[in-house]
Amino acid sequence: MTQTILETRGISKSFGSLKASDSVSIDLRAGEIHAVIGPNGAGKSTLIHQICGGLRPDAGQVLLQGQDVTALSTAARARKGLGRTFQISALAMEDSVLENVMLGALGASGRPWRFLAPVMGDRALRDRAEAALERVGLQDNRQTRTAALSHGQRRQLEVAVALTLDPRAFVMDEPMAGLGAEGSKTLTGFLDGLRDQAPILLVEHDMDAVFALADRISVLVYGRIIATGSVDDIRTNPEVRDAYLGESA
Amino acid sequence: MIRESYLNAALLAGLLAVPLCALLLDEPFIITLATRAAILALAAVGLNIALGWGGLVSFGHAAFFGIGGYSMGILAFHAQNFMPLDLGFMVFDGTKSMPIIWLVAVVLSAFVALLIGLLSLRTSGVYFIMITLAFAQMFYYFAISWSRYGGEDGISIYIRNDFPGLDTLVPIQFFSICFAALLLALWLNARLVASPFGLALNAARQVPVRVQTVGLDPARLKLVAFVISGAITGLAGALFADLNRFVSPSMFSWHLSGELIVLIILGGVGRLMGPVVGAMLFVTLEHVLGGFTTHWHIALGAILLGVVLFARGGVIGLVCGPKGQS
Amino acid sequence: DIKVGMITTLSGGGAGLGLDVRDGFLLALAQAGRDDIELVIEDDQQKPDIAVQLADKMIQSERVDVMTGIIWSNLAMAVIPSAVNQGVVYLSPNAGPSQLAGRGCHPNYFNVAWQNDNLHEAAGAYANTAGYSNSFILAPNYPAGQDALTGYKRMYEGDLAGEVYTQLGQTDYAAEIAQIRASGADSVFFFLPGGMGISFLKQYADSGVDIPVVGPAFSFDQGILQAVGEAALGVVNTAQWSKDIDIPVNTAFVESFQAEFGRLPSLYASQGFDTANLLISALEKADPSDNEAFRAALREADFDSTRGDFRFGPNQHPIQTIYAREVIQEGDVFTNRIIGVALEDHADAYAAECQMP
Amino acid sequence: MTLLRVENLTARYGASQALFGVDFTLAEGEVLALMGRNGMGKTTTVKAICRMIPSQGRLEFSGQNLHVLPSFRAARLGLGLVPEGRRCFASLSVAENLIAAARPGHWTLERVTRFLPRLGERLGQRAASLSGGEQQMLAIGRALMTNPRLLILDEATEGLAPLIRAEIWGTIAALKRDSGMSILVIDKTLSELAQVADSAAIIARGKTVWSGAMEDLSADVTEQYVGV
Amino acid sequence: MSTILVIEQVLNGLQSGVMLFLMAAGLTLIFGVMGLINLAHGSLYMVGAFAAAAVAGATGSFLLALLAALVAAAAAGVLVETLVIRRLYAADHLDQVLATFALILIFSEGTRLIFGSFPLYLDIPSWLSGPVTLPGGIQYPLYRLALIGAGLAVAMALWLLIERTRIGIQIRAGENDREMIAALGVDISRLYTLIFALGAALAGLAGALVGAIQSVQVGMGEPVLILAFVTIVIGGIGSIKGAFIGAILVGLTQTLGSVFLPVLFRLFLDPATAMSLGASLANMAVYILMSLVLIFRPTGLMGARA
Ligand SMILES: Nc1ncnc2c1ncn2[C@@H]1O[C@H](COP(=O)(O)OP(=O)(O)OP(=O)(O)O)[C@@H](O)[C@H]1O
Ligand SMILES: Nc1ncnc2c1ncn2[C@@H]1O[C@H](COP(=O)(O)OP(=O)(O)OP(=O)(O)O)[C@@H](O)[C@H]1O
Ligand SMILES: [Mg+2]
Ligand SMILES: [Mg+2]
Repeated sequence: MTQTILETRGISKSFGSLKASDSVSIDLRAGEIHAVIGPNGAGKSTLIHQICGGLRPDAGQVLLQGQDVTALSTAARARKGLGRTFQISALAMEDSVLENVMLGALGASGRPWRFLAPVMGDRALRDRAEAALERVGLQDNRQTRTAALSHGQRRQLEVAVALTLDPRAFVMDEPMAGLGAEGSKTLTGFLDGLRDQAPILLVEHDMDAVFALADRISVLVYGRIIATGSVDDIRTNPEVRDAYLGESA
Repeated sequence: MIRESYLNAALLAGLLAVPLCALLLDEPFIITLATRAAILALAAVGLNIALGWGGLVSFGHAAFFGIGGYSMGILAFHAQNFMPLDLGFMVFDGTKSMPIIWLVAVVLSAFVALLIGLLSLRTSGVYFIMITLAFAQMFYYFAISWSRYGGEDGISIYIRNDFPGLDTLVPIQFFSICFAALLLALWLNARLVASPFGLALNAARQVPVRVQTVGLDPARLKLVAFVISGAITGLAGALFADLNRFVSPSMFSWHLSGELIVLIILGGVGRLMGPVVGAMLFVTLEHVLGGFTTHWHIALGAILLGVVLFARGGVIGLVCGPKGQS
Repeated sequence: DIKVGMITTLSGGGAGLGLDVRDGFLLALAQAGRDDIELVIEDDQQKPDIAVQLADKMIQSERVDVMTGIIWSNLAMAVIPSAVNQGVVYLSPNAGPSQLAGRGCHPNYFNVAWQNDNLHEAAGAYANTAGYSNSFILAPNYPAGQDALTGYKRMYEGDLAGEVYTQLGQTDYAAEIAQIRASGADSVFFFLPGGMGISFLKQYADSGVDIPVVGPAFSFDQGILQAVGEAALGVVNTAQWSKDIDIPVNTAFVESFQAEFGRLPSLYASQGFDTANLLISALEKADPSDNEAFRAALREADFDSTRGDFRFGPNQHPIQTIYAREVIQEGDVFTNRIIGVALEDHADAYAAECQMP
Repeated sequence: MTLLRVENLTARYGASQALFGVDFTLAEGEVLALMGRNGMGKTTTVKAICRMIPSQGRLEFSGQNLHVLPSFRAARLGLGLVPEGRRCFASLSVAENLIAAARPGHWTLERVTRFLPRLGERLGQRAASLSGGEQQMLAIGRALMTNPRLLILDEATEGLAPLIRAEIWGTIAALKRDSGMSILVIDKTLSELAQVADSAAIIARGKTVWSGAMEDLSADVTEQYVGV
Repeated sequence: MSTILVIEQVLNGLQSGVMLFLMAAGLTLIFGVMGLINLAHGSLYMVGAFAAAAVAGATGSFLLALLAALVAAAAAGVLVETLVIRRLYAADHLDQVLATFALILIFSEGTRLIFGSFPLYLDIPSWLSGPVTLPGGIQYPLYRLALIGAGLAVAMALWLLIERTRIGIQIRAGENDREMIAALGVDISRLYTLIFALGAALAGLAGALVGAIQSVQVGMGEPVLILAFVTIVIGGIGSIKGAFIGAILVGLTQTLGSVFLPVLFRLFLDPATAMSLGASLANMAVYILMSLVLIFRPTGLMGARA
């Protein structure tokens, strides 16, 4: 049996009277891509926030490699190997591409409290950052200002930053958002290769990508998981068609 | 457009050349003005670390400036009046030695910056501006009613404090001390910006969430920047007190905090030499305009307005182009 | 030539006082026809650090012989000790902090106005004569304010119905006035210089509390009386000068000042005028380069003061008569009239502590 | 009759040029699809039309030169924008969002809420707490409240669940069918565009590279310029 | 300490709070809507007071003086907005700080150039002067009662304007997204000028109303400016309701602090120490209040956004 890397156990979160997460249990196993789909407002981003530490669940636990991380801060979870990309790019726009990945490498090294030595002179950090850039194919843009990158390139950079952390698991919220058909195709191919590095928990509305990538799919509606299964299970599940897919799939 | 590094070198050379010329022409007051500019620049360099790189618009840096000033005032007051200072756990004679005073000023202001920072960093934006102001105002009002050390009248120190091997009463020698302190702070600032800490701080200003997701704590990064910043401004306060041989609550006033911010914006926010240009320009304007008319504030206001409207990014932005382009 | 440096407040909210001192001083120089006196005037913006730097400039670059002009005690404390220690003679046209009258007195320092406590002491003395026995006293919470209350209490013999420190720069006194109303006092003494006094008096007049008020002249001076208006009418205040002191030099001063500047002279103007005349009188006897002789000449105070008799005590602070004045209206103009002597030939309380080196 | 005429439109963001010559025309009652890969200048074109960024070239709306008008005047001529990223007024309620934009005409608060019932149920809710799909509806409703002659939809289905996408496409089709509204629509998915659009213009690197009737659009062209 | 005195002091606190609100309302509007940190707001307060004093001096009419204050401050506001501020909306916050700082210098010194260095005379009109007796035998100045009334009325009207009218909604929409509201056909620049003028007029009105019981002098706006900033930060920036609550809190804290802190300390300290300690703590009270509020509610009492 494959190892479970990331797991939530019955996490719940309410905003006032609204139950955004209603006892959600979900797991991510080594080597897989596990997609979470669901209607708008179903609580997908809320779930991601709780997994990554931006929101504290009202009840339930988040486990990373078997260890309870529910009480840890975002930064602490990142140090334990949770790599994350954002629904809207969160990058230092004024800085160069290289500086953004260097930040990841610096975070991974856990040694930011050095005040006098030039960071660019740190070979170990530099190698790690360059390797991540190469992995996503941005090595030729290392000196480009991040603000000047195209949308798709920013997505790649986000992944590169996550890669520098050498994560145990990736958590991605709508990485395809805003990408054109072609961009989606490229990114799909890229994510496909990434699963060997670490499993991916993927929230996405782009069904072409989801169906192409996912090993398993969970469907979240009104804060509850209504189904989990293979692509074919989900595609044909009438409840899912009613709540989410409609006629499109 | 001029390369920023050339401009920086020219500026420092200028700040050094002015008092040297003044020395030759026997115009000691020009040296005093240059010293004032250097000290204000030092204070603003300190603020710029928080404001320019950490994005922390502190409207309360007068607190640290004042703490530096009062460190000098109190230590020298006790030494000058031969009244030992009873700290409760120890009795201290006071001192007239600059290095000791500086140490006390830096340590005290760093400590206070730590406390203020811990509380203030819970807020952001304008709220941060105002909470830092609040803390500085508390110091201000405390100093005003602290009758033991002169209250609003402040403390006069009749003779400037000593520095081993120098005669600090000679204007050019005191200038050298201040100039050296400024150079040191600029060097530290430059190294800091290029260091791992600087990289992380820079990102923490722009996208705190990103910094968190790589496993770092943006609040702690900013806190450290705030402490370093406060310590440098505190040192400037001690020097300023020595320049005037006098401290008073006005060193804690919000005008001073505002003036430091103005210096930075005038020169260029987040530019290494921004505070230096700002201070040189401001002191010069104050001196030159004041000579023409008692209504010189109008002219100063008009000039500042001109800078904002026509020189985005301050004087350095005007000369060198926007940040990150050179 | 003699070089005189004047550092005074010419911009910002407190500029009116500095302007009056400057104008009084200039008038005296002009009347004396001395064109060998070069006057360097600088604006301290009411900021101590600026004042210190200007003093440095005057001493280091301009190499002035004599300095004068400072209005505010805190600025005086910042500038004077270091200036007189550098050998410059300083003539104070306004501020007289107690430190400089007592232990910190200096042969180079002369005060031509008053020691800070003087007018408050006079107010205390007047309260006794007026038969007040239960005063409510208030002043801002800063050294000059504390000195004021101390000064009043030094002479005043009655009880205190209340004693309050207000905030420096406070503009609303409703809370204090309510306390006064509730205190059962028979008189109110206040020291609230500048805008603070204007606000207090207007609000006091409107409150319907009609307990008599005394105070030092600062809140009733010509410069601000027009702004206080009717609210000040009848209030008794103490000063060493008044425009109706009936001696020729004063009458001439008031007339010529009004002719020259188009406004009535204030207390500060008279002090600036007297300071200049003291300086001129000493210059006629000695040259500042001969420090000893020059100081001796100053100590003689051999000039016609607008306030009548004037001489220096051992700490080189005035021994003078302080009057009780009453605010009156002359046509459209609010001004003061002397109603009696509060303290005759009064010297300050710190002279004994002064040991001239 | 031509409603919108865009000829040789150029625009820049600071130092970098984004549009190098965009041309197309849109007739009254027509639905035009603006297509192109990421970053090719579709949104920039829309912003230029709405006078949100400075531009040069010919820009006419029902015979009026838009270039001489500030943004709000251009809008009053009858441009209703559903912007990229929705941009609802986050701190306002749904009703306030709609009222803020209202101009007299066919579309009133009642009509809009009847047309988009999901909004009608949430009139008092703050826009910030709406789900993505609801925000998108709100942005459309808000544009309708201005009673536009031309509705501009920039990526109106981005980030939406398939079911809601279908709803929005249905809405667009209904607008075209029922009120004969002119619509300029930008979207990623060719198949859905093809169902509603009468004509198309394709932008690549800030230039129009193809324009014509929707049915004339060949697979080669889309392959080359849109990537499908 | 009698109940009457306490009630009277509460009234005093209320009155200064209400006046503070007039300042704070404009500031919070301008900040909330335009994102502009307007340091020159205190100068508009001063302009109002000087205009009122000048007109009262010339005509003897207090109502004309108030009108003049409103008009002069609003005009100054329009001038400043169109000549300077308008060019700075796109700029950094810090540039706005520098620009409005420069405006303070120009306004203060300009006023001194025109009106001289001495304070001006502005008094309470006779029909509002003197005390009235309230139920319970409290003697309280009529003018201050009028101030409380006027302030509350303005607060109410302003709240209605912002929360209930279409213009108010558009103003708040502009606060969220200026470019977007313009693209929907709203003339946002005119709206901004209007808001700026409104904020300025309120400041001017406050200056004139308060000027009648205080000193009308150059620089009178600066202490009020700082207090007004404290107020809007306590209340939460951009919120009229917050500004009102903040203003009342600050007014009460200041007044009651200065009266009761010394009394409180006298319970366990000697009178002299109690008095000076109480007075110094009273000075700091509003700042302590503000930092406590911010430490526990980092975006103020009513604030939603940072
Ligand atoms: N801070 C909050 N306060 C109140 N309600 C909230 C908050 N955050 C989210 N919600 C509500 O919780 C629900 C779930 O939101 P969430 O963002 O998780 O949805 P989602 O599944 O990610 O939707 P989408 O696909 O549109 O991104 C929504 O109805 C949203 O309005
Ligand atoms: N604010 C901006 N500053 C500088 N460059 C910009 C800005 N906005 C867009 N650009 C650039 O202008 C070009 C056109 O962008 P635009 O947003 O119009 O593309 P688009 O066709 O709408 O793309 P997408 O499909 O991703 O929405 C891109 O290269 C983009 O990087
Ligand atoms: Mg989401
Ligand atoms: Mg786009």
